[in-house]
Parts: sequence; C-alpha cells; structure tokens
Amino acid sequence: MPFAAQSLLFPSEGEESDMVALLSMAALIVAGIVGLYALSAALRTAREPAVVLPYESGLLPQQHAVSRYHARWYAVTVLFLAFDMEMIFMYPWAVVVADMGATAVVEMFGFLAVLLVGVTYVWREGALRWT
Amino acid sequence: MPEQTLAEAWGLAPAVLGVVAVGLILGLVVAAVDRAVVVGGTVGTVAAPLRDGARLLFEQRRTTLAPDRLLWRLGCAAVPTLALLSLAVVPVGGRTLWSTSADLVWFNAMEALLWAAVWLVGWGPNAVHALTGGYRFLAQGLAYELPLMFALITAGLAAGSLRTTDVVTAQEGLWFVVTMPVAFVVFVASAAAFAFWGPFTAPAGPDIAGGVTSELSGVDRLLVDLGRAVFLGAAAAMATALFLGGDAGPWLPGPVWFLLKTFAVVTALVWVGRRVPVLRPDRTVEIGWMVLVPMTLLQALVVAVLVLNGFYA
Amino acid sequence: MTELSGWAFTAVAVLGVLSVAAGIAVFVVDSMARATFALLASFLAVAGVLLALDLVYLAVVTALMMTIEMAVMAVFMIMFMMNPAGLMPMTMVHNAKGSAVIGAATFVVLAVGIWTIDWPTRNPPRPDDSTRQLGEAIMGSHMLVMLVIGISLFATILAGTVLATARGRYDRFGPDLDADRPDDPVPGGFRR
Amino acid sequence: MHHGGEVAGLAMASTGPDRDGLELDVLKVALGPVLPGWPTGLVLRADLQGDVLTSAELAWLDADTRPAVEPDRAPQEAALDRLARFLDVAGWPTAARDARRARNGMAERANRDEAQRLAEAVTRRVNRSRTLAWTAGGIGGRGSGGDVLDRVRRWCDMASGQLVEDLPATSLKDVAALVEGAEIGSARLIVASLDLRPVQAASASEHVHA
Repeated sequence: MPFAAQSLLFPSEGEESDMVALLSMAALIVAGIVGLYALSAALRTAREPAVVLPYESGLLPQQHAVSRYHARWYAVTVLFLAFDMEMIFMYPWAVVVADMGATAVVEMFGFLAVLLVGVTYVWREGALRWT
Repeated sequence: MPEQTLAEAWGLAPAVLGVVAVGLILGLVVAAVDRAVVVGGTVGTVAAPLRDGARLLFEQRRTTLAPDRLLWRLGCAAVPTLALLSLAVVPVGGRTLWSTSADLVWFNAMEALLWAAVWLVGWGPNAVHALTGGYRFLAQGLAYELPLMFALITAGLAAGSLRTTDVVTAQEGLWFVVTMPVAFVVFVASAAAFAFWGPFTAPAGPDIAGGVTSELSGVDRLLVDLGRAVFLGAAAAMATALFLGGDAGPWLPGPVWFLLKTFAVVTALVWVGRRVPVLRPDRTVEIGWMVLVPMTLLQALVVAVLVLNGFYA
Repeated sequence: MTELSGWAFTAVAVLGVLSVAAGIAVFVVDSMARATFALLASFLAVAGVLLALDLVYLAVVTALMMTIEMAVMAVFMIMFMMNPAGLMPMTMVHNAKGSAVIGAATFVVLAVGIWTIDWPTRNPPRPDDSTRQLGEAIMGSHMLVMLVIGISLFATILAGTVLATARGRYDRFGPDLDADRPDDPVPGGFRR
Repeated sequence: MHHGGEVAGLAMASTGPDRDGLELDVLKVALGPVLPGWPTGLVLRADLQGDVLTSAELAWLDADTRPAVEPDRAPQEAALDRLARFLDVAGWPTAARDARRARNGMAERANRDEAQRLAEAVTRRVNRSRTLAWTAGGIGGRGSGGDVLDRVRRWCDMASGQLVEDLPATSLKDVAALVEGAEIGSARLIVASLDLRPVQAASASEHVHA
C-alpha cells in the first residue's frame, strides 16, 4: 500500500490517524486541482490566455470595477456578528441538554429571546433593508 | 474503539479515494438531474456535464485587465476543495472519514469558508458584474447562515452529540425529519443558497450576466461549477444522514439505501428549486431574519423539550 | 508540552510560523482584499494549531467565526479605505516607528509572561469529548459569563444599529409612527 | 474629481454623495447593448453605488440605421417572446424554456393546439406564482400601467391568447426615472417588464429606410 510509510511514521492512534486521513484527503484534492490545471495546459492549443477587458455588456469599461464598494446592507453585518457570537455557546449546549435538564434549555432560550428582541428592534429601524 | 472511521475500516488510501470519488459522483448526479429538469432529460443527460467539463479543459483561458490573479485563483480552487472536504464528516457506508466530537461544526465551517471563497471569485477579475455577484453572495450568507446553523444544531441536540455517526445512530427508532421538518427543509434550502444554485442563484444571476461566474474561463470555471455541484450533493448526503436516518432501511444494504435517499433528496430539491424564480437577496435578508431565524429557533425549542422528556433516548 | 506527540509538535511549530508570516503579510501587501485574507490565513493557521492540540471544537469554531468575520471585515475595508484594490502603489503602514516600538514592547511583555508564569499542569486525564466538557462548563459553572455576554451582545446590536444607520423608525413610519407601510428606498421582503 | 488618474489604461472611480450619507466611490457602468434578456441596442449608462443605480441615462445605439418597420408578428407570439425574456432575467429558466417552446410551436403553425396548450400552461404558472409576485412585485410602478408584476401579468394574458390592449410605449426618460435609485436586479426586472423597441426612436428621428 502506498501509504504504508505514513502509517509507520504516525502510529495509528485515535484522532491522530483521522487527522492523517483528513490531510491526505486535502492533499489529494490539491493534487487533483493542480493536475486539472496541468492537464488543461497540456491539452489546449491556445496556450496564452486571451487578454480581454472585463465584460461590460458590449461597451468598453470606463473605470476599474474594484473601487470603494458601497455595500447597502452593512447594518445587517453588525446584527449578524453579534448574533453569530452566540453560536459558540449553542453548539456545546446542544450536546449537554439531556444531562443538564430544563435549566439549560430555559437559560439558552432566555438568552436567545433577548437577542431576538434586538433583531426585532433592528427590523423596525429598517436596517434589514438596502439603504 | 466503538467507532471506526473509514480509514480504519478500509485502509487509508481506499478511504480517501473513496470519499473523493463519492463526492465527484454526487456532483455529477446533481449536475445531471439539474440538466434533466432544466433542459429536459435525454440519453445524453449524464454525459452532458462531463462533456462540458472536458470542453472547459480545452478552452482558451481569458484574463481581464488588472485582475487580482492570486486571490482569484485561490477562490476558484477553494470552492471545490471546501465542497469535497465537507464530505469528510458525511457518513459513507455508515462511517465517516474523519470522526470528531464536532463533526457538524466542521461541515458548518467548510460552508462558512465559502463566504470567503465565493467573494474572492467575484473580486478577482476586477469586473463590475462579478463584483456585484460576490457581494450578493455575502448578503445571502447573512440571511441563510444562522438558519443553517440552527438546523444543524437541532439535529445535534436530539442526538446529544455533534458526531455525525452518533446522529445517524440516534435515528434508529425514528427519523429526525418527523420531529424536525422545519430544520430539514431549512437545511437543504440554505445549503442550496451556499451553492448559489436554483432559486438562490442571485450571486451568479442572469440579471448580472452570470455574476461571480461571468469572467471565469477554462479550468477556473470548471472548478467553480464542480464545487457548486459537489457541495449541493454533499449537502443532500448530509441531510440524509442528519434527518433521513442515514443508511437505515430494510432489505437492501446500507450504502445503497444511503445513496437512494441522497438521490431522492437531490431530485426533490432540483424539482422544487427549478420551479421557482430567483429569490432576490434584497428581499430574502428580511425574511431570513424575521421568519427563518425564529422558525428554526422554535423548531430547536420543540426538539429541546422533546429531549427533556426523553423522547429521543 | 511533553504530552504532545512529535507530529503535533511539528504541526504547532509550522502553523505558528505560518500564522506569524501571514500576520506580517497583512502589512506588506497593497490591497485591502489581500490584507484581509492574509489575516484570515493567519487565523486559519491558529485554528490549525488548536486542531493539532486536539481541541477540535475550538479549532473548527475559530475557523468558522474568523472566516465570516474576515469576509465582513473585507466589506468594510473595501468600503471605507481609499484605493482598496491596491491598484495604485501605497503603503499599508502609518507611524511605522511608533508602532514598531509598541509592538516590540508588547511582544517582550507577553514573551516574558509566557516563560515566567508557572503554568498549571493538567492532572485529570484528557476528556474524550472536549465539546461536551465545554458545554458543561458554559451551562454550569460559567453560566454568568454567558448571561453577561448575552446582555452585552444585545447592547452591541442596539448600539451598532443606532450608530450605523442614517434612517430610523421615525423616518420610515412618520413622526407618529402611524404609517401603514414604511417608506424605504428599496423595498424588503415584507410587503408592509 | 479624479484622485489619481489612470492605472493600466483605465481610470479609477471617483467619490460622490449618496442618499444614505456615505461618500463612497461612484462607478460609471454601461448596461447593454448586449446583455441577456435586454432590449438589443439599448444602452443604460448608470452611476452605480454598490448595487444601486444612483443615476441612469438611456439611449438607443445606432437608432437611425435600423429598419423602422419590424416584421409583423402575431401579438401572442410577441407577448410570449417578451415573457420569455423577462423570465430569463427573473431567473426562472424552466418557465422561460416553456414560453419559448410555445412561441416556436406557434411560429411553426404545424402544432398550434399543442403550442396553445403550452402557452396557457406556462402563463397560468407565471400568473399564479406567489414567489414571482413576492420577488418581482412592488417595483417599477408607473401610473395606470401598474408595477412590474401587473405588466407581466398583462403579457401573460396576451400570451395565452386573450385580447388585451398593449400599454402605450414608455419613453426612455420615464424608464430612467423608474430605475433610478433601484437595486441593479430590480432595474433589470423593470427594463425587462417594459416593451422597449427602437422603432419609436427611429421614427421619431425620421430616418426611414426601406
């Protein structure tokens, strides 16, 4: 087996051997992608890429597109980042609910209810719409 | 060890190759079903995505004026990489390639990394349509990320574990989809949003001339299209594992059931998804926050109460 | 340290160097996008370190949060910084001398701290499931932390929205808040 | 207003004020003349702030060199054509495909009944779609003509064979007023929901080519 050398180096012990599997998978994917690029380079007859202007529906672009982009929903990001923080708690919470009992459920949903009040406030302020 | 990973069961090389192969096959299935629904099924439906892929390999590449080549290329390569890596925690044949105490979070993280990858695909070419598409993807992410997380958490909550194989085992009595239909539907729909496919295709929408994909050519386009299809297939497989009992089923061997269910999820998703127009991000953000988030939370609450009553034990 | 296998030790070392290198890259590159994603690369390397230390949940959640946060940061960097794509030559650093002094001083303080503190050793054996352990801690002894964070997140949402938005409910529903439909420049998902 | 001049032969965008009080870059872009689902030859020169059009100016490209008289087509076929174009922009490929099939069937005149059935099926689907009403409704409202959705439903009636009077043509100035301040996707839907043809412009400029 081609990977025998690796299993000698990293004795198969629990999660560590899993990690080897994951790393091998990542390596295989990267190799596949590099291989595709190489294959395409070998196969195509037009080696040089065509240098074209960005597509602007038939006319020539007048300016570089990568400018200071006015994201219209920037207010949503504030809400999202704050709400998102709570996920750090919620994943581990899900694991222990059965053991910890009703108090854990009450506490978590109390916490979420507070955040949902915040969401409703943001919605009423119109911050969930494009400015 | 009670739990065995694929690598331990099959050996490292077959396991890794197997998972990647399953991912590519799932992607091909998604592409073929999608084509059958959009264009109409013919004999060549399965071959068509392969033919398109081969054509992209031969195609002359294009590059735009002053692109950010490094980030563009990285984004393109990251899309299929993340899609395939998310399969590391999806049970194939009852086992996952990688089994940890946080499998569901891994799946979630691979999808979250798509935020960066797809935005980079839009940013790279220095073109207005692609840029607009990249930002639309972020806007969609803001709307669907939390519902997707809550759906994942709900499944983990009922199983009392974030390990996918545990979630599958916990469904021996009753498939989770029965008690958490909302989480199931939201999970599949949000996953489609992160593959920006079907009704969620706004980041690559026809109204912005293909958006993030508009300036892609050759291998770059192949990688992004492949990544989208594989991610959709991986999400269908994950939905099967989390909500449809994984490989449980009578008479037939487990892996066959697993593939059949995944195929059914893909078909249902494509059938429904292609019957509606694109949902525009400037409207879905509000729905995501004011409808999907409370609904998935309510679903989680219901499941939490059931857990307290020992329903899933 | 002794608990780490050679494999994990190598991984931590390599990823540590990688994360520092990516951190330096943030100040070297011209483009806001590249700076942001160099920072993301640095964070992902840190997530890799956590993974090598067998703290899977923390590792994965770091990668998850940081990716989303960096994507959002990219939005704001590109919104507010001049020449965000770095198409025109520019420098990413201001007040280089002052910040170098501050940076070096902080590094010295932290390094001295790390090497002089008598770190506690781990007595109980490694838990099978660090995620469960974390859940028990959050829901048990550290509940107060979560409650405080909940309130501060709520305050963050409110304050952030008030500061970030130019229009508020009075602009939308009129001075008496009695309009049937809000007056918005772009309609949203709800028809009212 | 340029703060820097050109890079790689192309200018950098310059700043401009915006309705939400932020002074960020205004990108000058052109939509058309060649864009999927777009009236061929129409050029929309817009100022984009993010994905919102802060100003818009429309013109026909080469309006005076076009034949003034379009080939005369049955109104039903024309409506199906417009509907298909709109559905393309709205991102509904299956419905657009069916509308095109119905149109082709009618043009061939061999299988008219089946084409008629298909036309009725697709227009029923579009008419009744609540998703379309949600995603495309409430924008581009224009006097008695209604909004985007009303205009599309009118086309649906025409496409299924009912006798519905065409709306009066819209001038490009009106279109510009409709799309100003709209998100780019809405702007595309608004333009796609109007039957814009260069014919009027050509006859207005009195260049008639035989």
